[in-house]
Amino acid sequence: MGDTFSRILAACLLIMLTSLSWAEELLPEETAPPQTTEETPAEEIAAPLSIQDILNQLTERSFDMKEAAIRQLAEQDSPRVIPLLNALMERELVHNRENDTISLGHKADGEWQLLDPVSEQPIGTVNSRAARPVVINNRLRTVINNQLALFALNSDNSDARAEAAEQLIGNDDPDMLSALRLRRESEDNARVIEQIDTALNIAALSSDDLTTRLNAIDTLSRNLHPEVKNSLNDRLRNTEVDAEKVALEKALARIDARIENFQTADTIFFGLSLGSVLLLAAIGLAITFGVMGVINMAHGELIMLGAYTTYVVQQLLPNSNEWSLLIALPAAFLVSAVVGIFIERFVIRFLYGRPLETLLATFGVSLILQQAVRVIFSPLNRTVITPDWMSGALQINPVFSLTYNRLYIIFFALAVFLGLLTLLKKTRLGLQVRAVSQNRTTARALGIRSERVNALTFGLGSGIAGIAGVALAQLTNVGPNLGQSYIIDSFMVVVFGGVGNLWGTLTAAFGLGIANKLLEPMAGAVLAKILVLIFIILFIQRKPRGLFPQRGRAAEE
Amino acid sequence: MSFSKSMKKLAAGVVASSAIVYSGAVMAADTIKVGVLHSLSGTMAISESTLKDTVLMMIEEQNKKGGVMGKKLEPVVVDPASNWPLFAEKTRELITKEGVDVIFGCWTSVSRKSVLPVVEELNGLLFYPVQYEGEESSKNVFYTGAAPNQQAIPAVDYLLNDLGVKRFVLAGTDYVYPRTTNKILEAYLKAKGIPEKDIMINYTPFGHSDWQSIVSDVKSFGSQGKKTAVVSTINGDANVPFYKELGNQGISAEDIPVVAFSVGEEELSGIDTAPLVGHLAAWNYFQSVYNDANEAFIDQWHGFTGDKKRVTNDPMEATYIGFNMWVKAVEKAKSTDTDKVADAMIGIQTPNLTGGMAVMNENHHLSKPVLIGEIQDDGQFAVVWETDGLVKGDAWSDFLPGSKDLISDWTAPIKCGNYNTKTKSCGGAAAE
Amino acid sequence: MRDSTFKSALSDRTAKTFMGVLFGATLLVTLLNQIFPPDSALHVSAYTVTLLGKYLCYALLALALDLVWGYCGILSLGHGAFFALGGYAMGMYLMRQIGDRGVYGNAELPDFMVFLNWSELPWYWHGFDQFWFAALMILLVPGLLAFVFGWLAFRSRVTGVYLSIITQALTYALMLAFFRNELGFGGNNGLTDFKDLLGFSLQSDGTRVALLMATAISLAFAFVLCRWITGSKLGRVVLAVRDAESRARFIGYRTEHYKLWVFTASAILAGIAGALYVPQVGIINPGEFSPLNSIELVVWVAVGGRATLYGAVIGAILVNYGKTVFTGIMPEAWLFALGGLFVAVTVFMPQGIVGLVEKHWPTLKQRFMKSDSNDDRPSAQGEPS
Amino acid sequence: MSALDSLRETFRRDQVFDFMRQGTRSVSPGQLDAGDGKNILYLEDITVSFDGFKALNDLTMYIKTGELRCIIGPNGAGKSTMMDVITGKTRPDSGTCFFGQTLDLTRLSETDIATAGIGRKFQKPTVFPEHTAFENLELAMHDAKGTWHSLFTRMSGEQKSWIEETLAQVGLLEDRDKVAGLLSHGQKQWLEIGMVLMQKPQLLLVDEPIAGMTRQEVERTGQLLQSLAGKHSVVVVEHDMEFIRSIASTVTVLHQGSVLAEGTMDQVQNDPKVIEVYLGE
Repeated sequence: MGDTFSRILAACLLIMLTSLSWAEELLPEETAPPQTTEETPAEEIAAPLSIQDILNQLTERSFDMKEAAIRQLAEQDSPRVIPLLNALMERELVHNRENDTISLGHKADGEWQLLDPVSEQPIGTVNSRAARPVVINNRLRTVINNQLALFALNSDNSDARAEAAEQLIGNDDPDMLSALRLRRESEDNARVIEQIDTALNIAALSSDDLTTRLNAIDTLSRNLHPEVKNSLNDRLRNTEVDAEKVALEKALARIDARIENFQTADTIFFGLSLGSVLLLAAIGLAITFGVMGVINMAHGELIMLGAYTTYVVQQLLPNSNEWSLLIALPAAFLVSAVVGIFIERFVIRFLYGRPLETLLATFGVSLILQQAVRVIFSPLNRTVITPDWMSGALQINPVFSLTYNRLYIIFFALAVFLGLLTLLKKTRLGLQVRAVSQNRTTARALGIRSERVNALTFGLGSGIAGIAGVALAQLTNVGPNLGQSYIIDSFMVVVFGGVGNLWGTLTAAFGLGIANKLLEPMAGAVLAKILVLIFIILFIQRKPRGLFPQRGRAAEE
Repeated sequence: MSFSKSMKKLAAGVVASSAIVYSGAVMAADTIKVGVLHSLSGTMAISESTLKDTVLMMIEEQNKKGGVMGKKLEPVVVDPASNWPLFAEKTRELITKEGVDVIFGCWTSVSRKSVLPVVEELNGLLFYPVQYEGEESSKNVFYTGAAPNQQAIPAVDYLLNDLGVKRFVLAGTDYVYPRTTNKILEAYLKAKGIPEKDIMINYTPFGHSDWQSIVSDVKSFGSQGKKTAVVSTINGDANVPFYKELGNQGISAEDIPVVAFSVGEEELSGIDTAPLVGHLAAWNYFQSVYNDANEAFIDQWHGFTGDKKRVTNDPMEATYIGFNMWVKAVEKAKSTDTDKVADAMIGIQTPNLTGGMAVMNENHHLSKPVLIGEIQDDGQFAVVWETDGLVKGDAWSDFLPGSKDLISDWTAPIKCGNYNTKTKSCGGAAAE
Repeated sequence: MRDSTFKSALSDRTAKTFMGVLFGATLLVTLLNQIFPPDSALHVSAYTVTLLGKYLCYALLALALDLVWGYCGILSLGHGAFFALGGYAMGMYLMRQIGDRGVYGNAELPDFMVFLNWSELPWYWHGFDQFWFAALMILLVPGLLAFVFGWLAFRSRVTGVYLSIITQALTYALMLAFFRNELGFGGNNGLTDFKDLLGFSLQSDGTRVALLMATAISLAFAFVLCRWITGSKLGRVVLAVRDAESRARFIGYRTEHYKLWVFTASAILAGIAGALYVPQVGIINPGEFSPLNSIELVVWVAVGGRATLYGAVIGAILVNYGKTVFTGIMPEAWLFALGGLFVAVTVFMPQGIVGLVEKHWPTLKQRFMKSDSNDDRPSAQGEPS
Repeated sequence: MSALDSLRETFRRDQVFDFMRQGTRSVSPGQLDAGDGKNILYLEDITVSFDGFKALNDLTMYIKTGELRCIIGPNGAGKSTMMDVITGKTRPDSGTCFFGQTLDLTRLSETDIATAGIGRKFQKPTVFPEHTAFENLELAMHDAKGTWHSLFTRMSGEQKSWIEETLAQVGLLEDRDKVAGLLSHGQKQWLEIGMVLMQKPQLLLVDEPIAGMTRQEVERTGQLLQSLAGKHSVVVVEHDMEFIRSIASTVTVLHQGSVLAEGTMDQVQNDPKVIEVYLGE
């Protein structure tokens, strides 16, 4: 199953474009005023009905009635059909309760702007409660999509055709199949042909002629589309012919084998993705905790602040969700960094050399930040919109796809990591940070203003936490508890990797991530996590200073 | 007072003594105190703080109408901070120290379980507004949320009959409500002839955030030829990442519909619902239900919170019903005394927000309609199916071996929360 | 007399004052609760009694932590785990005591097992119908866990932050484990709806008061025990380990043994605290394992004042009292107060309240000094002994 | 040593099984076997390297029972590292290090080595800052060191007087109840020496004993160390040539992790290599 929904959207858009042009030409002929029928459609079925009449049947509650109406509408030979079906999908066909008719409608400042479904001429407004969008359910959606796909088969755009064809795969409605065959002859685009063939072969499975069936099976055995597997399985259940049985089993075995490989690939990807999340969550801590030796229990809350910043930015720029994240990143960095510096100046400053006490103080801070968020944003979760370029998945084949948001986040995490690395290695600040973390007195003696460096370092660590928040907002709740759910894992990662060693953090994050995902299938989510924790505990026994031990204030104690 | 002294000497019997504590506490009061026991901090604040506001709104409304029996209602809000032992402690505080006459509160099962012994001991009155696993009926508790047979069973029926689903994934958070519900559903599905191998059960920890593997498992489980659906009892926080993952892995409602029992308007308000259109939820109430009572309620809510975007949800309706029923019962009993009110409660009818009447049954559970809604892109649900009449809440599930013979009936002559119809005896401690 | 024995610890002045205050308070509460009728102004409600009981349990827990953290320098972020384990052991006993009074009237199985259709009692539940067995487990389970864990950790010289983090990992793992219903401890709901303890109904004021008393006594006992330990040569070695571990090693002490000994002892105390806690609050569930609880516990000790024993007790009681009050009067904002307190204490009074008092109240200080010269290290300023 | 290691130990090809080596193990483990005339310490081709840099480069050296040996050498010559090897703080990459005939120090833990009879005074004085001088000595006192014992033990009269003697010996009698943290640097040095003495060690390792001491203090330290030689073997690491001249019998010069010269003070001072090294600095 691919991303049906987005596919449909794309298809619909194209169709609208193509169809609107006709609509304009034909408008003059179609200026019949909207008339309403009191008779129940049931009796009317026989007589030819105007589009408006057919639409009015959609006022019925029963979905069977609605389906009948939709099919009727689809049969109409009118350029309005496609736009109206789309409107139905988009919930832009509204049921006007005042005169019990259906019309196009857009909600604007608490009122419905009603348009005539045929002429698209405005026919006045009613208040928001007097009209309701026509309710459709999954069954109707499938019907509509198939109808639309049917139309789309003859679109000029090859992608649209391909998607349409795929939508129709596994559909055994005869006239759909005939439509496919028809298209097949004139089709030249390879991708479309492939989809159509799949669809036709699946249909061929239920033909009466054994050889056609065997051929179909043979060709299908190279196809990973889930529908294929389903129909092969179905066939296997029904067939009596031994030769066919054998062929089917062979084909299925072959398909399963391939699916197997892709699933392992999946698991690895999941592991990497989880790893990248851990990395993002932990990397800020690797600075504040690893380099400065501050056990920052408020780290999670700094991530949370980043997430909320994303939310606020999206609220401020309501109609630019595509690129608002790019603004959110620096914003989140600043917000968290400033808060971080604030914490450093007013709390942690007094506690250097007493790492275990920074833990207590920052724990207090985390409580305050959490409650502050509850008071300001309410304890409810906040919606963070995922931009289109981040939603959906990169379809490598029907059984193996990489979800975009995770893909981006993996790269993002690595980018942040490398950025930080270069910052510490190359820049003057980085040098000073390392100097101070090694030996503050000497550093001071060398004229480094360790006060300032500390503040900046902590700010940096916190800022990165903020950035992580932006990324995590794409994956999980944006709520007051966001931080808590990551703080412990972050500490595990940093400690496991070896305090004060960024590479350690990287390895640890991905190592734990993948380990977790490998365990999950056999042990289940919870047990996997427990096992990983136990592993960490035992590992620390073996190597009391983590994967890559490193000297530094935290390591000293 | 000599009476109470002698009583004290006589009865170490707790009920008695605390009844005195109780009456003694309220004697002075010229207002009626209403306890509000919902977490305002900690993990559950997300869901519970809304209900706190709801109760406060109802009280304000009632006071505008002149209170109850001429007395003003006085809310007493405490914060059990999502900490279960604290729930018990705060209940004790509310009843003995504050001397409240009724408590509206709790969300999670564990919080209710922790409060239960205390209200029974001190003979308090608790209204519990959340759908739950059933298998309980206390003299002192009224359950205004859905029992499994008012949510899970109808939903599964809808999947079986209307969508022709043949394979089921029962995915839930690992705690008692999903466990029990899934046990019930499993038994029910088997009874309906669904074979073991077509039922996949999966549990995840609270706040589970990484759903990749599980969703992809569901995906492959669903691509086996038969129509598949997910029945989700996943708890609040974990839903956002779950649905996000669904959307991203391209599981659309047409392919594998997900019907959820813990996802309402409020949970959706934290999600970008565009990719989720068509997924289902089963409740006794949806904000989108069209009738005057509901519209009025919604307006009132927007007015109270001063936020036009705030949504309403099922537990709010349950609170609404519970509160109105309590008011009616008190006026009927002409007293706030627990026992009198508890007796008066049974049989009380108040309008619910879906255009019908809610009835309190002898087993302290409500009769409610069951609605199934599909998620829309505006974060609301569109009702696609509903039961013809009201469904009576069943305290003890008929699909669990332990409880098939148990019923609850708080009217004479049985007066028992777990009456065994086989042995004709009131088993367990709920007897007295 | 420098080496304190149990007797000397019992008779030393601080211990006397401590127990005086402790028993004074509890006795007062008891009398007020028992003698006066509930409607009289002087009556102390069951609510207050259980509340006090809870505080004392926490105090005991804090005491246990102070022993390892204050004196041995091991900051355990997992002490909640031992507390909870003790609690579960007691909870299992109470569960079995319900017998056939559960809602399903099943004499063998606890309710949660019935409705999750467990066929029979898991092996690890056997024996918990006997109080002596449960009591044994209350000491044994936390003790053993601490022993094994500590043995691994201290042997391989895991110290400081690393130790803290893995103790946290320990309690976190346990929390996740106990959340799983398969484990057979009631999952998230934990164990609840207890009926009676040793045949006394948990809902009668008598039992409540008795439990409060029991808690007070064990707290006093633990206090004296801790003073004995810290006053003995062992206590001095432990301090030595805290201050200069390698030095201690080079004069021939197996420091890991000393750490292990103290860690285990403290874990057992924590277990006892948990066991007393459960019957009074009436529920035990995996939430008690939550790492945040353990951190908060550390904060109590810090607030009260480290390495003074009574500091820990004072801290635990004050903070929790504060919580009770503020969650009531300012439900929306109490977390600000709590958080603020933690910050203020760690930043402005590293010695905690006790330290502050001792600093600003020389007369009081004098009193403490006289009796504590043996073991009140943090405040020791070369005082005569 | 984990079970696995000990198993490997048992099956080492170059070794006979323990039970067959009874004869050689006439002294039970932990017992020192260093009769008169024998050496008390054998260091043979010890090599220690910290990521590449050789701190000790097959160092070979013997300490006779009861002798007072001074070790000098420029910074980084490996003096402290040698001490670390002897006391088990650092494990050598190669080479053997025996205490007496039987005790393989490379196998024992710091604690075992300490109990076996090697006392060490660190370069930077480390005492227990929050204990009184008296208690510091008490803790160091040669006595059973088990946990339970220390819980129930009560100090006997002679133990008390022994501690007082030692306090007098290191001149801290009047400061006996002062918290060690408040003592002066020199006093700390002495206290630490006192602690080492309380261990009743066979071999004392004294690292830079006179750093931060006044002239008089230095002299007293010198006398103290000399008085110790004889019943104990003493190894002193020091920079201060004067001091060494004043006390030393034999002097060993370390350079770049191995022995450069050995002999009396005069011998080594006239040794061209030594001169070269020191002038080279």
